[in-house]
Amino acid sequence: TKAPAIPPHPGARPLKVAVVVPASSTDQGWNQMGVDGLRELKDKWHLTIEVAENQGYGDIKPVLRDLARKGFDLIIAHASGYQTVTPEVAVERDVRVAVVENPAAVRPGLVSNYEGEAQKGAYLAGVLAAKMTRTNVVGCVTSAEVPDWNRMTVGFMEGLHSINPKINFLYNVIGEASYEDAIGGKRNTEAQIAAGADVIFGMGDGASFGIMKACEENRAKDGGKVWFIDVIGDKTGIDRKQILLASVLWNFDVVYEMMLIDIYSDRFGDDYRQTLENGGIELAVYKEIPSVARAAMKQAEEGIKNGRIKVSNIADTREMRSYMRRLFK
Amino acid sequence: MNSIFSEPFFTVLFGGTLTASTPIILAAIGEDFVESGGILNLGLEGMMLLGAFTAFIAALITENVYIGLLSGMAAGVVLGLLFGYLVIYLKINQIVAGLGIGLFAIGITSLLFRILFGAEFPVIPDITDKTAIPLLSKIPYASSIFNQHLITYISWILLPIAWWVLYKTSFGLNVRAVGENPAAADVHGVNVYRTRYLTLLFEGVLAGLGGAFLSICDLSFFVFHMTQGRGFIAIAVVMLAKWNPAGIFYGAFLFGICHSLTYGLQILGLDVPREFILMLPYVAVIALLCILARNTRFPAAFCNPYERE
Amino acid sequence: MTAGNESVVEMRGITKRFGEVVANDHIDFSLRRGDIHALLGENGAGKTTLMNILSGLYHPDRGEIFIQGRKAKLASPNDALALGVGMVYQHLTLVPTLSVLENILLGTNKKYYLMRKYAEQKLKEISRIYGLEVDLETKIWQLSAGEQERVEIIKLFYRGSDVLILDEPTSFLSPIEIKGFFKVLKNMVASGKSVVFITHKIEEALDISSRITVLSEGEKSGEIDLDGIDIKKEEKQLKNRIVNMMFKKAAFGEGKKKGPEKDSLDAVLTLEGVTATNDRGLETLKEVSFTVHRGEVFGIAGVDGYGQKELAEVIAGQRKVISGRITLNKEDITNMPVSLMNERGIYYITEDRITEGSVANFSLAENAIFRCYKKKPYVKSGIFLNNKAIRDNGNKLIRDYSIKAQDSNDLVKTLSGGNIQKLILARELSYNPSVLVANKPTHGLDVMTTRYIRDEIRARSRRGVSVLLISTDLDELKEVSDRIGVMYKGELIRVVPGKEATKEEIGRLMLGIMN
Amino acid sequence: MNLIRIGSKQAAGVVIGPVFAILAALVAGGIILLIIGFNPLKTYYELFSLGAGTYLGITESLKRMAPLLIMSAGLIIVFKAGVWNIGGNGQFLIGAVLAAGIAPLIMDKLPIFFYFVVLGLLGFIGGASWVCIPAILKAKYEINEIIVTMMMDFIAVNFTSYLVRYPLNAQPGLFPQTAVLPIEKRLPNISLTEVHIGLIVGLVMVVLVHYFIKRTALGYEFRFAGENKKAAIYAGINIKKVIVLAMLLSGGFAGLAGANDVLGIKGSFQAEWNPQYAFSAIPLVFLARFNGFAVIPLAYFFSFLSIGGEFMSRAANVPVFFVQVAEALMLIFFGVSEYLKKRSKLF
Ligand SMILES: Nc1ncnc2c1ncn2[C@@H]1O[C@H](COP(=O)(O)OP(=O)(O)OP(=O)(O)O)[C@@H](O)[C@H]1O
Ligand SMILES: Nc1ncnc2c1ncn2[C@@H]1O[C@H](COP(=O)(O)OP(=O)(O)OP(=O)(O)O)[C@@H](O)[C@H]1O
Ligand SMILES: [Mg+2]
Ligand SMILES: [Mg+2]
Repeated sequence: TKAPAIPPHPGARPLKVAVVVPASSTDQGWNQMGVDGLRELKDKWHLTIEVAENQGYGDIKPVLRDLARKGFDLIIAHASGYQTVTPEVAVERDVRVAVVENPAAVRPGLVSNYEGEAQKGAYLAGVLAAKMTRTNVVGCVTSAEVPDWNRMTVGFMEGLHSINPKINFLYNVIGEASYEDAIGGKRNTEAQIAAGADVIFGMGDGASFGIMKACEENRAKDGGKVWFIDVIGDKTGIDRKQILLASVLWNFDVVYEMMLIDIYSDRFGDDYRQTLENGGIELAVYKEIPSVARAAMKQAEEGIKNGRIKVSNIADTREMRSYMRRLFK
Repeated sequence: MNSIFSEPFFTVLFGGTLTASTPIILAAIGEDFVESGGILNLGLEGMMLLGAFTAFIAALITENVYIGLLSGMAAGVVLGLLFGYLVIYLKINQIVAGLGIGLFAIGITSLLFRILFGAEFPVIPDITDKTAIPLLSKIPYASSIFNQHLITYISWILLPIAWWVLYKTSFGLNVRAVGENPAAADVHGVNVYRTRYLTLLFEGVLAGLGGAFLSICDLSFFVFHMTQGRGFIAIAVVMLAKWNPAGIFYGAFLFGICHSLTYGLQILGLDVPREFILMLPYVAVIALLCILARNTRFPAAFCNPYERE
Repeated sequence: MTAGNESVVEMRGITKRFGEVVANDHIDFSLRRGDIHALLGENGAGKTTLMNILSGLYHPDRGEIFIQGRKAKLASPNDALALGVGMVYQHLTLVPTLSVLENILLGTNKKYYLMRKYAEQKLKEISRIYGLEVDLETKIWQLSAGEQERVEIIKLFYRGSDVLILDEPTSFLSPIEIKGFFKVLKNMVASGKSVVFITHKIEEALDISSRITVLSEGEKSGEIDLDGIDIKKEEKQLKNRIVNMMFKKAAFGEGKKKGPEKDSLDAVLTLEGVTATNDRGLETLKEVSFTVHRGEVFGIAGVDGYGQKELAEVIAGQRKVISGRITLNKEDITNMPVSLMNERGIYYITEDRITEGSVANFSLAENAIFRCYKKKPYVKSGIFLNNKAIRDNGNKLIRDYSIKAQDSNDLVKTLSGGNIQKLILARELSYNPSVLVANKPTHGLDVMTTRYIRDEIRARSRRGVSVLLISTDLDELKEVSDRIGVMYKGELIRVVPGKEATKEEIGRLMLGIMN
Repeated sequence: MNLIRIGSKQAAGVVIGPVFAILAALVAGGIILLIIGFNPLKTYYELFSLGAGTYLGITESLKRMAPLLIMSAGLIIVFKAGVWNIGGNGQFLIGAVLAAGIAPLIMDKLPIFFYFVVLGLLGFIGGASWVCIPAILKAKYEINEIIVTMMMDFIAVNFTSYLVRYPLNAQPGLFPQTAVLPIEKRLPNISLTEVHIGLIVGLVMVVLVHYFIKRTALGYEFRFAGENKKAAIYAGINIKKVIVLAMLLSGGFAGLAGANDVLGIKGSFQAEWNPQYAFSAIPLVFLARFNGFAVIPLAYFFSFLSIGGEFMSRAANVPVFFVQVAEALMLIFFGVSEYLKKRSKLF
């Protein structure tokens, strides 16, 4: 399902592309996937790549300006927190940028937006979780309430609800911007497990390792495994207790490549989507699951693709919260 | 939802509280001595972090928890003595040195971790287990109290010992005197510098152990800046305890229980913006200070380097 | 006297500089076994510095020290203590938050755990032998300066040092206490110990010591061996000799002109049933009533810690009155804040020159504008400090009161104890108070300055200033006061006319003996 | 004129030492670089050429100075008064959120100059308000201000997070933040430069505070209370007033720094934004020994390190974490140079 080959563009020089990420590029999560997505395209497109990592949520304008000064053809500002500042620099320095989840900022030739329909992947994860739970309690632990995470929370809830509206849904936020708080992740997850959860949907960069650890260490109420459903990256390499059930993978190379193609064809400045269809979003299932579960997921996936199932796209925290209250009373 | 109000849930909340407060108790005991001796070590966080990192590396290589713990302590001691050298011998401003040491630890652990492992994410094979105390760990609701890591029990035992040392021994008397009036201690034959170095050495051991507990007992891996401010919390706990080790347990436990509440309340579905829930531990500390810690006096020589002439 | 010839301490050619100040200039000093050796000298002569060197606190720039005949390298007080040399410092070195017992155990406890029982036993013994009483569980900060002095001395006995250095130990003690204290010292030397005794009171030196060394301007200006001298007979001569040695270079600023005799007996300051608590929360001031008239010096005698400090503080606005009334010229000033008291002309000289009376890290000039920094000429347009005026004021005080300092930019922490005291006196007197509350104003001052201050107080009173003078020095009280009130355990038990009362009578009253 | 000469003379004395500190830290950092397999010379070349040798590097460093200077001004006051306000980060956030929250409401109603003044005042008030509780607790009950200000920091993070997620959230669906101010409603640049006028505000503040502390009667009161509380009471100074006033001023300055960053840099207040300038400003003020003039070059150097260090890490391909190590080494060696200065009178 990968994107088409490089369009013929004689004389075009290889592009210089930079990606700016808020945390460490080795977090096996949002930051790493954002960087890896670009690296995957490096050889194919003969790219010159620069990674600006650990930028936090402070003032990233100096970095953007430095990249512009160095003549980068495209700067990917890979954090929703960068979505309003980056276009300002694009205008100021006349440099192409890509932002996350701010379609309003799109400007032909200058600013692109990309976002994943992660809620759809999360919906499938919700279906899977509802089918796998034995206790009828499913937990969700998140390291912050930001648009991406909120969307996935909503998708996950709807997936759960579609299978079993009576399911007990637990929702915990670790702390303010606690993306890296592994211990906080562990504590929250342990509490959910103690409250009966046997499937945990965890969102949170470095904190995910703590969530995963809690699933490894604890038994569910019935004495069986606690399943962990991850997001964005693939942690099968460290899954020694075999509890990693699935992950809502985000493949950023898909949208990055669309942008590159558009740069070559002078159509940059669009709204790019990672979808189930183009492989930008997928639910990778790592374990053998019962055929009923598999069937339910397949049915849901088809339903989403053919539009029979509508997955809500809610990014705002307040809205997400009130929706949660309505869905699971 | 009723099923949530079950014994295991509260037990885990409680047990988690105790586990979470362990590194804080350890670091706070160390800081208690250091501050009683007149030094403020804002580098405590860094000591814990370096302890966590070193313990992790050692345990990863040897797959032995004790070697890991000892290495963590050793790292804490090295940083403690370095800090001591800076503030006791060179008499560098303690705030500057403390923040410097803390920043150094954050930077160097992240740097080395990146250099050593790149994008790998190493995990230590299981080398620690909880130790259930026979009989006690069978009591309902208390089961999780007595099913903890060995280090947690040790931290509890250390509290009365620390109290005894601080108030009932020559060393403790020297520490308190040095923190209050180093000139007086000096003329009465107490070696001010040695006493202060010893407190930092002691703190290094405990903070390193606390950090090691985080990386190789509570978790089994290292993440960047994984201490997440626990060193500063420990400093707050010491002041809340008014420098009395006996108070440390309550302070650390208070923090722990409020943190547990932050997730417990979320699970119980308390319907307020979670920001207000997350404020709870800090509001509780201020409230408690208002009740318990009026007219707190600092050790008089707090933050002052000692110079004889 | 049992003075042997064997010297336990020999200091040779001791030189010590602080920046440009030569505090000790090639000083030789020796102490014989069983001797009480008095060290005299004007303020800033270098006495404290010399003894701090002997106690290992300071390192000499040049010179050698021999203890028990062996050359000693004293890197710290610990080294000196180990060689049997212990010191009670001029500015007491106790830990305020610790109890008396803990302070005594500090540095003397040889075992790992604190041997409280053992220490209590031993201290009981010491109290019995030497007649020094103090409650072991009390915290130091709750004690008066005199009581703290006692703790230091007890501690020295407890430690059992062979050589005791006492830097102005008597400045806070009352005559009775001094008597007892001297008895103790004599007992000690009889048992083979040796004592260096720093004092400003020549009588005390003559009374107790067997040798006297006098310092002046950092140099040794003379030594007198009192063995075999009939002190009674030669007292006057000796005194003159010593004074000449002390002030061979120094000259004191000219005393103020005496004003006219006092005119009236208007009541200025009146206390009615004033009651207040001390820092411990105990009622140490009970129902005190008296009146001070215009131009009157009202002396307060009493054993230190019997409420004199609290009395001074309530009048000065430093401490709250629980009940009772204080009036100034018929105006009720009870519990008025300090600044308003100052506005009304009440000024207060504290006994605590180090932690209350001065700021160690401020310059002398900055210390001299404590209560007037908001007034002209020290402040311009109500906001900006006028540094020139501030410096000039500092320099003027240095000149007028012969304060030993380079100039008014010197930090107060570099001054000697007596010179800090001079600064505080100079400052408070410079405000031209109409009511002056002075708590032990001359403690730690050399004879010449003491003389000057007493004359100054008399002179001011003649010009109509009312003075409340608290002192443990009965001579001072008798000389300066018009009336003397005696405090006993917080009560003003008797008021006697200053000139007629005998020292014996006052001494008895101070012990609570009423007839 | 005379005043400035004295101030700058002291400043020079304080600043020469750091030359040693910088060299020593570079050597120590160089050794670390060698050990982990990087070329120190190349690294440092990039650091200085990019951070101090490019227009961009200099401009960005100057901009970064502004919040450090403003915050330092407050810290000089409060530390001199002997009070430990270490909650500058929280006060910064509150000042920032207040300015960012109100700015959109008034930006079209006020002339631009008054608009900036009002927002600056709001920032100041915001920061000062956040320090009220610790100040009152300290003055009234002697409750330790270190812990209370530290706790208020954590509370501020959560409280501002709540504000921008709920009442102040301008565009639900976007990353939680207040309305983004249009460029023309942000601080203008100093003419001929790309540095906004916040820098000038910072410079003025820190110099004013310097003279306030040194040369005014109130400054004398603050220093007095800070040096010896007991003596200050003896001299009739109202200690409670000093404590409260000093804390309010320092909180206010931190809040002003917040408003400055909103108006000069960010254009809005975003969730999760917490630049923690106080952790740079606190050591900086100590290193400058509370001398306002000495704060200026030190603040520039700190800003240069954070901007140039980031540029360098990408150019020399050194992990960005090295910048933290370098900053820490600088702090430590600045301290060491203080020691040497005392010892040898070398500088
Ligand atoms: N730490 C110091 N720094 C600078 N100068 C000092 C220091 N200590 C003492 N001096 C100076 O040394 C001289 C001698 O001081 P010292 O304290 O020995 O005098 P003293 O004889 O004990 O006087 P007093 O009777 O007033 O106590 C004084 O001029 C004093 O200012
Ligand atoms: N060294 C100390 N150790 C322990 N507590 C102390 C110490 N010094 C003072 N305190 C406590 O602090 C309180 C205030 O002390 P401070 O000496 O400033 O006031 P005060 O003496 O009661 O009043 P005033 O200002 O009128 O002298 C004391 O009442 C006491 O409870
Ligand atoms: Mg002296
Ligand atoms: Mg008092």
